[in-house]
Amino acid sequence: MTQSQTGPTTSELSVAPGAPAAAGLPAGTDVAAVAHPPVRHRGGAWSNFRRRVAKNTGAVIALGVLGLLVVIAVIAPWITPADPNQQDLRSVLLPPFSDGYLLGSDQLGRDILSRLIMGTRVSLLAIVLALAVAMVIGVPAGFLSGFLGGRFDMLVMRLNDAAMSFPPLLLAIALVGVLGPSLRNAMIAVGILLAPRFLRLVRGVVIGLKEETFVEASRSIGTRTRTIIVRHILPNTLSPLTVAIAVTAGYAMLSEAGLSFLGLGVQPPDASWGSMIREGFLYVGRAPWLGIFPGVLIALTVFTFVTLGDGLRDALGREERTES
Amino acid sequence: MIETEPLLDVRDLQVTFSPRKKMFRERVSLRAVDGVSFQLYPGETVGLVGESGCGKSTTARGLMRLVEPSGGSVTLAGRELLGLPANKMRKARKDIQMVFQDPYSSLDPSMLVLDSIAEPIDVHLDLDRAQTVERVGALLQRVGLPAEYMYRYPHEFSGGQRQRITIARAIAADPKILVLDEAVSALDVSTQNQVIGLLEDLSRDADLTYLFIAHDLSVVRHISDRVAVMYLGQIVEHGDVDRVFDAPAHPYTEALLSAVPLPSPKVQRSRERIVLAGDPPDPSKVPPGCRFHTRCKYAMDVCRTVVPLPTPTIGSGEVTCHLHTSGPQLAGASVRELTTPHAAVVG
Amino acid sequence: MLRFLLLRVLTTIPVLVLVTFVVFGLVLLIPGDPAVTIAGPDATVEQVAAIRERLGLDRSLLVQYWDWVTSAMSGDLGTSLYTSRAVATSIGDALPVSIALAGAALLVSLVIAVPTAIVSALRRGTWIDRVATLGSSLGIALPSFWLGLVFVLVFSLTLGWLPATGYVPFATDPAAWVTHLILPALTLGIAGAAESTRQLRGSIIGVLQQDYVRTARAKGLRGRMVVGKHVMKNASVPLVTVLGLQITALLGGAVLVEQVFGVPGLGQVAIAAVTTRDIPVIQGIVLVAVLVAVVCNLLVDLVYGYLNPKVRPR
Amino acid sequence: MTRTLPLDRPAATTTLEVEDLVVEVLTENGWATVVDGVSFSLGRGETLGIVGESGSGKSVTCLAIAGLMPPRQTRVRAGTLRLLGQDLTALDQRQMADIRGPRIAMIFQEPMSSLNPAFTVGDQIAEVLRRHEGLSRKASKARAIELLDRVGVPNPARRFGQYPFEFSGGMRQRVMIAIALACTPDIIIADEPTTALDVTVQAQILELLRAIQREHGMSVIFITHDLGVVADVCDRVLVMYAGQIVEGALLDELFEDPQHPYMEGLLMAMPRMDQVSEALVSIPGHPPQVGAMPAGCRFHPRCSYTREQCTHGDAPALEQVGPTHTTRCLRHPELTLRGTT
Repeated sequence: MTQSQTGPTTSELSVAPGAPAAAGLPAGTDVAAVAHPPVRHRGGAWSNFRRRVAKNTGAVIALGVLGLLVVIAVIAPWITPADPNQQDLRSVLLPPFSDGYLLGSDQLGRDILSRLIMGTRVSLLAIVLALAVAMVIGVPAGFLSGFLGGRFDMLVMRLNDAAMSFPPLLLAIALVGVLGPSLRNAMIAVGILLAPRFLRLVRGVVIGLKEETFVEASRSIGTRTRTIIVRHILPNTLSPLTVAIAVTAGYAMLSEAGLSFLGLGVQPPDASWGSMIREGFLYVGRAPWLGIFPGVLIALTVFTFVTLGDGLRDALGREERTES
Repeated sequence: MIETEPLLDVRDLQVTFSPRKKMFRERVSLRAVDGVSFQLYPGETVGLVGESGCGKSTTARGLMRLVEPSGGSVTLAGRELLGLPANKMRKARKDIQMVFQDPYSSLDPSMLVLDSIAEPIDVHLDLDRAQTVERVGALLQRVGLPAEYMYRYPHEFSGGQRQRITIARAIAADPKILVLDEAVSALDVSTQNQVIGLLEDLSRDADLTYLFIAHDLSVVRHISDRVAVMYLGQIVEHGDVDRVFDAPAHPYTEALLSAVPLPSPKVQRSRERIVLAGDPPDPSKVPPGCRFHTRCKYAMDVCRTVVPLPTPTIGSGEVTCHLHTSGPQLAGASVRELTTPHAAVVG
Repeated sequence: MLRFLLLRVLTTIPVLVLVTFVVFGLVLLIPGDPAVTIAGPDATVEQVAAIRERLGLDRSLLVQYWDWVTSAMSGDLGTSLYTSRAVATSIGDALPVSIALAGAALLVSLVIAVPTAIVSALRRGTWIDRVATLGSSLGIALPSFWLGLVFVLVFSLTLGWLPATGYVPFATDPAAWVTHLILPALTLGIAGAAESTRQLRGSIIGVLQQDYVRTARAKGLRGRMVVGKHVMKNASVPLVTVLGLQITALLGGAVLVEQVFGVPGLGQVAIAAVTTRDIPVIQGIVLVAVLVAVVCNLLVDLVYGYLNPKVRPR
Repeated sequence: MTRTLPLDRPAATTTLEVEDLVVEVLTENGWATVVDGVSFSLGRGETLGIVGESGSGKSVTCLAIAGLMPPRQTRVRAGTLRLLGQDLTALDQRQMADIRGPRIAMIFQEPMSSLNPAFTVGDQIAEVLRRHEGLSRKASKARAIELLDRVGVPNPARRFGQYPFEFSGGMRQRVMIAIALACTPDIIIADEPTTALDVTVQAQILELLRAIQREHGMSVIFITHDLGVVADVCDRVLVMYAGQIVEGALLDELFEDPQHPYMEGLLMAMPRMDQVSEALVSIPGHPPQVGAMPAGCRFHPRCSYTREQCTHGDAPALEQVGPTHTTRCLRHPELTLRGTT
């Protein structure tokens, strides 16, 4: 009577690799357990989530690419073909595949490949910093807001509304302008900018969980609120939070690139992919490859995050309800 | 049965919802449960029936203090539950447990069946881990599932199996009362019958007392000893199940029973159908006088203004209807004895 | 509808108050003594004192805030520390440029997103859908300023079809205004298009699975009617929410694109102010940008009220 | 193997003829048959019930007849599909859309989600009239208000301009009926129209459907899993299990003298409100999943009368057991099954 229909066509179909029912049992026997063995996959919501991610080709490839980038970032100083800050004014603006400069050189004769490799480290670190700031602000606030509700929630949501009404990049620019340009300041600003995303997500998830019957059941059992939070609410926010991290990482990367492009992020001689585009921009007519390569890398990385986010979100879909 | 002390005594229970005040809007408080009283005696099953929105689920959640009642009293084995401080209330919950309607959202998807069933054991019983595991295994077997299912997660089970698991959880700390809130409504008929069979076995073996809340009257007739009928936040009639079903004293009960189609064409053709006009009641718009008068075919003038009081009915229980007090004829008899509606209106 | 509008306007007041706190509070974030920091390392004691006085830093915070808010409300946003121009004047010159750019970008993004999303959702799972989905993921991933760079390279430097940089006011030369605006608007619009396409595609797919779409088909309505009327009105609801967010994002994104194409909008003014720590200008720009965003979101909410009868008060 | 039921009325009064309807859906493991050789016919003014558990194929059968199965993920085949002599299998999507509304109308289960939340209730009725009868905006509005009045919506002129969320479940279902009734179709297919409603509202809706059918003499296909509702409204019943019709009979025959163990099981499993019952019985196990049909009789794994011969080979054929009664059970001659009295 309360079974909801999923769609116009699937309402009558329970399409799944079926388990044939047990034969030859007399009517009225209690065979629910025998006739309908549980489906064969193990694990809780989190490991179930991981299992589904593993089945999603896009997500797996994205994770692989991401892993590769992390490895490159970690071992960057040992794999650069040349010192990324080593200038050589005799060989400036060399095109790719020049001798000793696989991807060419910049206006100061520095090896672009080496700078890109070191830039991986800067760019990924920047993402981590921004995400950390965003989550430190957004997650607890969202959690409390969702869990406590009432006046506190109203206050937090008003603050959140105010934060969301700032054009994102502009606020970051203003903050960096005031704090002084540096990668750290830029990423703190970006983190503040991204915090509302986490706040809204966590708040929504927690409010949803509070409505779940299993939380009410736990209350009716007499479980302490503290225990309910630790055992029921927190574990179930984990998977949606993971999705949000993947999606938000992409935005963090774009924001970092934008700020560095404006010269408000990483400061010379260090390079992030964003600041390399800035340099490339100045020589767009003479040496377009300067800006092209870092742009491609940024686009690829963000694309990876987007794909990962999509894959994770698909894996998050509510479990299907099998007929009782 | 009436000789013994009630195990659960609900008196004049009130649950009021007051939605948050919106700017420029009147605060409308909504009395979802308005003075509900009933008793549960040890070992019996009391059915609580009514249509959606009548307040039967809110009654359950109110007496469980999952929503805070705004008035009345709930006495469990002689102890008043309303107003009990949080830590004492937590302890008191050992004796009264609940099974919910939706078997899918009743179990935490991130927890092993073992941990779900162990929750009340952890809270109320002083057992070590090995004893807990052993007890959970026994509980699973008791509800007709293999013990090794405890190491699985809810998503691996069908709705019927999940409902068995939630029943195992509910009885894990040896409660005296189970509040079953539409516990079988979401299951299809075969599974539903199996779960009802299980509940009947449990009540016999473990001496459990049930408050069985449902909208399916056929199931309620089957499982209940006594039944109470709710309309718009109040109980309009209660009594032994056979008396209420065979000789309903309240026009609403009569209409409700007559609306259930019976799976027998001959019987169905020969029955008199009473089709109530209008929609089921909206608890934010309570009519004056008798709450049912807007849809009642016997409505008299007095019904529109005066609130009726409960009267004993012939056989057992009480009915809250002017036909029995202000009308000329019924005084506790079945409303089916009324031949024509006009007879009542004359008085 | 009027009451809905009024209510909606009233609810923005606390938001605006909070915004003024944040914007004013920017000064407090300056590390060390703001006057010293702003004046720079080579400044004399007199110069620092002058700055301090001009910023009113010697008075109590509350007084400072009150002065700032009241004069801002009368349209006086102070004067630039650097150019000594009235902040309101600089913003007044730049704002229309930014709005034109953001508006054109919004147009571009809708023109791309709406048809793509519809086709993609209706042909779900086919190659058209896969291409569109891939394209929109890429569209999100491309940094707008880099895309601008590529556009300049291709359309200006290589093909010579469009001017690479600069801006011509509409009043001066409408044709030149358009040609100068095309590349920046395209650059800015593509990212927005990608986001909207994804959102709209998702909501159309969601709506297509609704029971009422089946009802519409069961009534014998033609496919065009089912999609054009029953699906689109419901699917637009989340799109409108996204548009609201996007307007804010476009105002921010415009900063980067203006920098690439040398468009003299708010972004250019902001960058100049940030590099010189011209606090009154920064404050002014942020305040104005927020105001624009808030007004746009108000309009969006009115559209929302039209699309979703439930939120509309009776 | 399959043929129309001989109880079908003479051709002149037959509204719908279905022969050997097969519906396949695309699953992860390829095409799977969800409706397998369904044949029946529907007389003018008749109410035909289709009962079965969820997943038995009863809704899909009707959606397929109305041409509402999504083309890319499903395949529909039929030996015959004839509406008042017109061959529906020959029609394309566009022509089928012309049929839906004036010839075949549908009422669905969920009154809460079956109406579009973004348009007024009146507009959703009037648009059918504009589409099929070419009425003007004004004329269609007047007619829609009449329809609202006919289906018992109080204050129809005011309610015309309201949105679905301002209606109760029962009132929305009345609106759905008004939509279905708008072009006075030959057939109304009602797919569990009262399942989501309270019993008193269910009684109202059933009453309304009965009255409308009497008024216009239209044929009704009534899909439900509630045998009480079947007993209340149907003239003739088809019982579906695992995509096949397993029994077909006139209403009283079916309840008093079921010829298929599945029907017996369904009847025995219903708790009776008018009787004091002892233990409740239930059909053990679960219906087979799509794509995993058991060999032999599809019901054999759950049947208490299963013999060796039931467990292999093709599914048994639908056999005639009386002038108006068919069953798909190999053992029907030897079995005496219990019905209700």
